[in-house]
Amino acid sequence: MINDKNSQKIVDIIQNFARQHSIWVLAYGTGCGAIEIPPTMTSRYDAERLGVRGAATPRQADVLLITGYLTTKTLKRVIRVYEQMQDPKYVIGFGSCTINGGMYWDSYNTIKALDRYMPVDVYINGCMPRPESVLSGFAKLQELIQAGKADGAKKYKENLEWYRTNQKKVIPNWHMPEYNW
Amino acid sequence: MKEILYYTWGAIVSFVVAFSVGITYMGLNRKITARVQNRYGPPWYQNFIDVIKLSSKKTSIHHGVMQHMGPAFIMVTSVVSLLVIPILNGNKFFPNLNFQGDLIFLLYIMVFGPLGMALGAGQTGNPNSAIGVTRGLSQMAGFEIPWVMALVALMIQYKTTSIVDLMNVQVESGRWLMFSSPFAFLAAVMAMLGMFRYAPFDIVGAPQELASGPMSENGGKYLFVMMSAGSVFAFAKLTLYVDIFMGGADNLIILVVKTFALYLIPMLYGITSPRYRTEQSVRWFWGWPSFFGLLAILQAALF
Amino acid sequence: MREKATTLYIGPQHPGITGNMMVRVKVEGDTIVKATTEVGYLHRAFEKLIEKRNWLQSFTLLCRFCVPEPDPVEESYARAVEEIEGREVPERAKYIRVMVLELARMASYMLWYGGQAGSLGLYTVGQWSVGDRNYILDLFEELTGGRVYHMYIWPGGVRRDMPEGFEEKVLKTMNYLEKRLDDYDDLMFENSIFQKRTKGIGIIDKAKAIEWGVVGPPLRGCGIKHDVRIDDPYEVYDKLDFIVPTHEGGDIWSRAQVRRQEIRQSIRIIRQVIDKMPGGEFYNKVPNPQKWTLPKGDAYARTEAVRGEVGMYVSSDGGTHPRRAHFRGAAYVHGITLLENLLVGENLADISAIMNSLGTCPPEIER
Amino acid sequence: MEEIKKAAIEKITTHFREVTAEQHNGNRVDFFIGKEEIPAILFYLKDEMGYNHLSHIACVDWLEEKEFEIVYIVWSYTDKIKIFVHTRVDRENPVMDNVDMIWRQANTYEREMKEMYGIEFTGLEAPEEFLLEDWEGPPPMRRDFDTEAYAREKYWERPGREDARDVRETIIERTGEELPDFAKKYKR
Repeated sequence: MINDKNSQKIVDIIQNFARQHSIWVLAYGTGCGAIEIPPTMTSRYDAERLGVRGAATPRQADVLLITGYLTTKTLKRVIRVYEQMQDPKYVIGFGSCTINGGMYWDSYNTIKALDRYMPVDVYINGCMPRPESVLSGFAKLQELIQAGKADGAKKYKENLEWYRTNQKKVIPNWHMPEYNW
Repeated sequence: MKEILYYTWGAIVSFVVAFSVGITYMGLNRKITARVQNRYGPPWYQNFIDVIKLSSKKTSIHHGVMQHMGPAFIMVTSVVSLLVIPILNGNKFFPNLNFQGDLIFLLYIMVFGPLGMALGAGQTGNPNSAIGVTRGLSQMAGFEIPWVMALVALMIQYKTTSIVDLMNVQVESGRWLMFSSPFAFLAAVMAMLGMFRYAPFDIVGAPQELASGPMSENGGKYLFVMMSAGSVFAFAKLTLYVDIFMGGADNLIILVVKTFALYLIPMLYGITSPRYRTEQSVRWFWGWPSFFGLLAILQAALF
Repeated sequence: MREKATTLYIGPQHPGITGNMMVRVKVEGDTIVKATTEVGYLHRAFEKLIEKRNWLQSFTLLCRFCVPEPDPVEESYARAVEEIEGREVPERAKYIRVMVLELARMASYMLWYGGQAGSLGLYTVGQWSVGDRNYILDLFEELTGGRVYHMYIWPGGVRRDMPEGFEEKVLKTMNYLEKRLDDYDDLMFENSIFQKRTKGIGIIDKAKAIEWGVVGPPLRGCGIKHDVRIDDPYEVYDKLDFIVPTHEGGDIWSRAQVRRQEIRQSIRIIRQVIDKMPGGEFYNKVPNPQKWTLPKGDAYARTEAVRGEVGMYVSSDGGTHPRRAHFRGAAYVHGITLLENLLVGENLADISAIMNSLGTCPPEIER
Repeated sequence: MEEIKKAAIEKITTHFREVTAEQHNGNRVDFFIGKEEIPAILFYLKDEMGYNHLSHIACVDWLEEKEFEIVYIVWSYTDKIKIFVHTRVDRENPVMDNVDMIWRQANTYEREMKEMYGIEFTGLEAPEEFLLEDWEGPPPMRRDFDTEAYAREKYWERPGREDARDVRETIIERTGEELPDFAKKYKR
């Protein structure tokens, strides 16, 4: 009965609802965007209304919020953190500098487009994005989860070769465990 | 045969009740905390959603057998202690496994979970987990002393080691034990602050110090089991307090009211307190709470 | 018998760290025996990029140097440029600059309240103060157009005049915040657990403090009264009446006390500034920025930020672009050599509290 | 103020021979000295004259003159004077004396200069890497290092920002709106 198609559908609906309304964000301020996270979490904006909550370790988190530019040194850690997270997991690119480099377009130490190195589900533009835009980014992510379209992790697994090639191009000294889940 | 079925049914029902009430309390905690902090806060059923989500997460970490056993130990502890604790007066709807000496049994079984967790956390290899477990065990050494003293005082005073007997004493005399042995109640409530691990005693999983302590490597389904076990255990502990000190409850509504009133103590204290360091916490428990425990024993022995 | 030492990595992904950096600590039991800071996770090569921008374009980069309080960096750079060129700043602009700097100081202290209380597990104060900080950010938004990054102070004055009725709004916010500060005190400074956790922890040696390069609230927390605003007065600070608070002890508690009194002094300064605000021009216009050249020379301008002295060394070769702009943040000293010194012998549980009390801000170390 | 500045200049010029002094407006005095004398003058400033706060150490690359300029800025809390000590190092073979025994925090500045400019400090005890990790190019803050070319070669860039247009023009093109009058003034 549990393998029946219809009951699987019901399970999917319940699970998607739960995933949609319980978003645990990894507490990792990778860039200057981290300064707008406290206002987003506190009164006036209060993201906890939407079920958004901080998680202390990658094992417990659902969303990796890349708050701004990534230097190559951080990129290595971010990839490691992302691979430690458990499915289903999502990535939100936060700020213009994750989209096209922003004002760091000619910097020798920051990557210019996040989605070459990691699968991004939602981008929030602006430098820096206001808490309202952060909330709308979360709302967009919820929409995508509900529609079952937030499949960044699946994309990452399918195109692991491609992502690895790109990552290894900017990280010269690559010694990381294999990604196998 | 019929009796066994009856007991099984009772066990399942009490588990479901404990689970939902416990999770609701956690949700209310978040809501009330948010209101104190000038926020709107999540809905009260937020923790149900969290639990469902955690159970739906895939888990593909493997650190060894003991890591799987850790959450299981906690769950076993919660369920067993729930089964031993009578939920309502007179065992009308929730027949539980009460026997003479169950207070002593409870004292031991309540330590079993953290020990199991220690084994599990040790195997994950995360230094934060190891440190968190050490802290948890030291803190337990702190609050176990006033807690045991309070219980021993009751055992001496009423010459029984059965919870049901203690409940009957209160029903017959019409006087709650929190009034007839106030020092035992004080010591026990202060020990309860430590058992709930809210601030200022949230040193085990202090995020700023240890990420999340013993749970660092446990996400998804492990965390689901731990959260459920935690909420069941919270309800079991509150029920135990209500049973021993507040005259038990005749029906579920009274039980919920009484347990929630008790639950407000650690919660509100937690919202307005920073966190102790480990040795400060242990010293706190060996201070006033143990003193009250001693007074309770004296009271029981002398009067 | 010595216990076996374990190495712990606090960061870069760790809720207790103040930003994206790492402290590698060696612990025996709960006591730290060695601490090493590792930075570089936020290195964006700002100073290289500024060499490629012209004098005005650099301001978009400058405010990203230290995110919690960007204005002192702009102020330092603007004053260094003015010193090289010899450009006069109108009196009104000076007063507006002081107001902006003090508002920024307040906003940053509100964030510090959150960090310091949060590092000890008292989240309620953090939630209150970070929520109330939005009122200051609203003022910034009306004045400059940006919540966090302002790019408001620039060479020759400020970018815009104050909008109509802005003074009243500032005063209203100040009155509100003054009331709220008492609430924070009740919950934070009156709390016995908070006192137990902060007194006698992370002590800076008073005799060594100046030599180690300690500046700002940590220095004043040792009982040494040094503040760039009175030692080396800039803008109109010499015309204003305010106290530089100090506190004996050199531990987290005294640093917190200094900050607690300083935020009240900021309110006092803002009230005076609004009271004395002169009329007239707010901007001494610079020529076409694409062709604007500065004479050959160099300058070093210092500003008192919440973390201490921040300075900017600017060197010009007579062209349209800076030859070199080198930033000195307080965390450059506090976050590396001082922190490594302070952590030795402390409890593992206090790392986060000590870092917050020093105001360690990794982006200003790495730039 | 002027007297203190004069006294400081006199003290330094009598004590050190190969030094030129320069007075500036405000509370600033500049000294230019050979690189061998740097530890001596800094020791003297700190121990004899009370300039015990090391405010800053900056490095400027004068590519055309084939030299690095290193500026030490010290501040005295009693005199309230900032003293700039300038020195020049050969760009081809940059070797400097380590001064972190005078001020411990100089260690950090020297680590950064070593990494960013490739200046060797004799006897500097510090980890190899400071800000960069596994860096393969030349020291990045040198002026002959072209960051734009390096970035274009190493990182993939999203197409669409080559022409560096005003964002309003893009919006107008997309939606067909009119550019408002006040905006036309600032049109590129």
